[in-house]
Amino acid sequence: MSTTTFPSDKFEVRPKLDAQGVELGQLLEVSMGPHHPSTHGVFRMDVTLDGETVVKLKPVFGYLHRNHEKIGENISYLATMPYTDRLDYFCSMTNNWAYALTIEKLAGLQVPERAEYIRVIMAELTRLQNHTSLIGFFVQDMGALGTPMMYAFREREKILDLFESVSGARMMCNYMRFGGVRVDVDDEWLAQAKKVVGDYGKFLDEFGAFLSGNEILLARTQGVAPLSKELAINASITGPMLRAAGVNYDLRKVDKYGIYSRFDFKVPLGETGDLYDRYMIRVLEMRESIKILNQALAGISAGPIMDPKAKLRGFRPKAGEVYGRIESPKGELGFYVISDGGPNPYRYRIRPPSYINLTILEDMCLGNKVADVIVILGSVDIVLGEVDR
Amino acid sequence: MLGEQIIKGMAVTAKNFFGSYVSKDRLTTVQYPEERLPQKYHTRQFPMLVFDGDPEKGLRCVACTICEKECPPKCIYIVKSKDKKPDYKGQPQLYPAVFDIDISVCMSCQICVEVCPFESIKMNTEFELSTDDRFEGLLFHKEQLAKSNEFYHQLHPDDAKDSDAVLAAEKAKAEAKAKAAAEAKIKAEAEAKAKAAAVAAAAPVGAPPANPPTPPPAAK
Amino acid sequence: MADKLDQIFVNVLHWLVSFLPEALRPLASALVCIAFILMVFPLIFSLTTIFERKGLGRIQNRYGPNRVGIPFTKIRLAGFGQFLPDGIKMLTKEDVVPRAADKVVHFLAPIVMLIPVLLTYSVLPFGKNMTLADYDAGLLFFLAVGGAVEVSVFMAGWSSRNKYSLLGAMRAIAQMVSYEIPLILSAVTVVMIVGSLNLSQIVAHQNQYTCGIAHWFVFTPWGLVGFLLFFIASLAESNRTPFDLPEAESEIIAGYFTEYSGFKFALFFLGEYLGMFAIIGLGITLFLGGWTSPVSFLTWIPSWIWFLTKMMAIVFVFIWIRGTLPRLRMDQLMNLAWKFMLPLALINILVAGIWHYMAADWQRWLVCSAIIFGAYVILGRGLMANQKLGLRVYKFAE
Amino acid sequence: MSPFFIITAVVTLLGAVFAMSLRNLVHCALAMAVAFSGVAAMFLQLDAQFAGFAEILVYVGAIAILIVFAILLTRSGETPEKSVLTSGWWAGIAVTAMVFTILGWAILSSSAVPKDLPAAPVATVKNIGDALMTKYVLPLEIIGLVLTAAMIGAVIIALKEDKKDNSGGEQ
Repeated sequence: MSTTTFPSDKFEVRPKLDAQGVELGQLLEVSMGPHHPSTHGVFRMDVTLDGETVVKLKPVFGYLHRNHEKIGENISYLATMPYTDRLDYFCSMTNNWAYALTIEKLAGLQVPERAEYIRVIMAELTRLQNHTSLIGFFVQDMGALGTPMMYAFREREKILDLFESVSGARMMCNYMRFGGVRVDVDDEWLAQAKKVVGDYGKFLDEFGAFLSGNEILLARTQGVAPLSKELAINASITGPMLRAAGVNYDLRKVDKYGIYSRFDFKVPLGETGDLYDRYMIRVLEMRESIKILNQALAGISAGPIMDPKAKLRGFRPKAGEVYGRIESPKGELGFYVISDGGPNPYRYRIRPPSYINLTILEDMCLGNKVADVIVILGSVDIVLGEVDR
Repeated sequence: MLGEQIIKGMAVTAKNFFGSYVSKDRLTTVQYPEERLPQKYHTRQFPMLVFDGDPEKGLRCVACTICEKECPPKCIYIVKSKDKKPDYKGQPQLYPAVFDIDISVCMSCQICVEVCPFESIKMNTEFELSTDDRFEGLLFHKEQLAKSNEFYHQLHPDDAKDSDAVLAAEKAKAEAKAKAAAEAKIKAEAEAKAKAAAVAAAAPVGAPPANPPTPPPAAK
Repeated sequence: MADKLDQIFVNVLHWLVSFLPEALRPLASALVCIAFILMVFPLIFSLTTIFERKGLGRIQNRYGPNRVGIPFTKIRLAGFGQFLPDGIKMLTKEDVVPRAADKVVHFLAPIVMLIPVLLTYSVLPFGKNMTLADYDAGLLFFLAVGGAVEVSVFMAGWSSRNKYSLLGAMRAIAQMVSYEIPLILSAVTVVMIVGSLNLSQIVAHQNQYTCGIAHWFVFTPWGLVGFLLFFIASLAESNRTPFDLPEAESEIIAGYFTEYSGFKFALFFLGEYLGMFAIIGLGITLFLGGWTSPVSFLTWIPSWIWFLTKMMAIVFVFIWIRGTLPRLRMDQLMNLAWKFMLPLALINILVAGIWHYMAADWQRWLVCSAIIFGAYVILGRGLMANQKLGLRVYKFAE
Repeated sequence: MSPFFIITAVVTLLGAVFAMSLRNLVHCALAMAVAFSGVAAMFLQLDAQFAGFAEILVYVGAIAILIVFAILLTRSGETPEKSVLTSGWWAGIAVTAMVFTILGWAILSSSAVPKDLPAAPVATVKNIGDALMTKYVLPLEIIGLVLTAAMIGAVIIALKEDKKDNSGGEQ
């Protein structure tokens, strides 16, 4: 442990020097967060400002660390499932799926077709509601005083109602099980889901008319914080951020996990990877999700929802190690599990997409204004439950 | 790009402003204490313990502590009883002397319900549990957790029927087994008696009497 | 009867003062007027906060406050009782002053904020014969005193010893100084046409009717552009969205009053809203005919009702804009002021001159509108010239 | 000597004294703003509305703010430790008093200053405007030109600084 006093003497104001070491002025260090209105949770950025321009940014996180991985190694495989809900609390369904997929791979379980369809429906609904609330927050960070966010939440509510009526909880669904899903959906639910999905296009049209062309939004986002392909790949960025930079990499197409190979959808790609691309890629992905949902809701057939070999009590997969990944709304969500044949994993590790996407925050923020820092952070789409684990 | 998109956006907000007065689809807020949403069928809040008949004697829980072990946040605390009481099948079983759930820790995940082999722990839908005592007020004891099967039928009629059916099947199986065992015993006794009589009648020396089959041990 | 109602406040004042000896009358009259301002406008402020919350709520598909009514009854007044508990809360909250703060300046800042704002009300004509101090240079007084608000903003931001406060204060001052220029230049057109800085005379000049429609300046090309420029600048002067950078919640918490709480915060809040009302009042006086009615057959409605109605209408537009638009960035804000609004305001002065000297027929309409529209398009394109803004077409991979 | 005049005079003088003697530069600037406001109030008492309002607009609203901003941007907010008065303060006072005496004597004994005040001219805004546009139109235009030149010069200086900023960067 170092014994430096905090804050150090030079913490507040540092001299700004030019190349020859001549003092030009002073820099202001601002600690944004953890108690800041728009850091999306308890996240802190130590920003060094020259006037309003960012010259240095240090992300500080860990305020929400909950020992998730170590807890996962000490409780049974099944008991970790509800904990995965709390990773990225916006997308519990996809977290469940990624974890279930990993353990199924380990235990060699076969998921029945109906359950696969249900999983795809749930995952795409999750993608819809995550992207919807993200673009709401994104414009809120730009200062639009809650209106886009309230519209986004109005629509998200409908999807959360669907989740609640099938899994019993709005956000902490705890819905998937190894070898299938916990509760079967009935026809009434499917009809309601069809209605929600059918109306979703209208909402996207309204939102597009509301903001997508707005001059202020364009001025705030276009050309701000572009992300090059090279940097994105080198920093192993995934998800909409990578695709906004123009890299065609979507695990639904690459891995074709589940039954994604059956659906006809496209992957929207941006060009510059600036804020506007990241915003629009998410909007376009929602349109594609609606396409997948329409196909899945039409194609779902009756059948069992659980692998008969799967068991709840005394589940002990054979020894081995496995990595399972899916395309969560935020990027590649991976679970790495080593089993020693016991009732709980020997090693349990998560690849959280928003944590890895966050690593290039400084590269994107340097040279931009302090007002942009908030919006850039919003465009990364982080959830601190997942970043800090 | 000279401001017309801003006007378009303002038209959308104006539409929402007036739309919220006419369309329920836009104004989704529910005025909570007076107005409530219908409860979703699968809604889950916190666990409860189901009993048949008497809240003390009819408690289905046999203190097997599976839920205690499986509970992810470890919010369940069980102390087994020293003595036994007959369960719904009439067999002597342990019962929980202490069964506490700390609902300030509980995360409503329903794992305990899924792993319970005795259809004993179920999810309640009660959510207005606020209290000014955050220690004792949020620690639910056996007495608060115990809810009647009729209550469970009101909450989740289909699930309750299913679990009743499972219990009935178990009971029927156990009764059939007990009956079979009893019959076997009677038969064996009869056979032994007949044999003994035959032996006694036929010869003074013979084989030792066959052991009567023991009743099956109580389910653990 | 209508005339009586119109002059009711003036007559009440005269009646009240008539009880006093001759020597004390001017002083007493001034005190009554001050009391009137201090009573009416904070009341409008408190109602506006409720209107704003309810209006924003409806824009955002929420209810907004709708619970608080008369205590111990079931009467809810649609939530309009809310401002009372809000006010009580503000008054009774703990007043936290940071340890490192410059205590004296920190204490004085909200007061310094409120004084110039209240002073500006003295020259506004609220109705017929209802100008408290009918200065010859009333417009100049308004602009001069209104400009002094910046001192208090600086005091608040600097004395708090908080970096967010400092950033907010620097933003606020830069913004206010920049937007004061288009504000003044757009007001100059009116002064040119009327030939007076006296606000009552400006209103009187607009109080004429042709074919039943009033001669408001907003009904002329230069007046319309002047009004729009004034409107945008007044949004910026009163720190409202999309120019709310000085108190941008998502960026710098609350800007220069981050470290204020309780009553001092309430004073800032009050000062900000009163400043907004004052500047809207000035805009109404300059371009929307002040207390006059838009059509001649409605002149029987009391003048002060017209004034308040117009003011509330513009406040609603402010709320509407607040519910719609995202915020500009600092450099974009400056670009808008210096590269777009300032040149347009200068061209508008030219246009007003042309308008004044051309014969009153359709040709001057055409010429003036063409110049302004051309300038608008060219300046608007120039503003976004090196940014390449626009909707994009996206590729899709299979 | 109305009571209003005495109050404004005292406030103005106090503001001026504090502007000189306070240690914290920001306080000095704020005290100067008070002094400016006092001067404006005096103008108003003399019925010179235009001059009074212009004083507030220019000096309080612009110049004081500019000074405060300049202080803020160039110095840290630390209060200097050393005393405001230097060791030779008494010499300064003596010189000031002497100059004041001589000037006052010269002005008072000059025949150019009439002993009894003439009636105050009616200086309405319209009159001032007429004067500026007829009699003083050339000085007005020259001042305008000079100010424009100054502004352009300021912009050029600011632009150069900005370029240096970009190339230099941090440390």
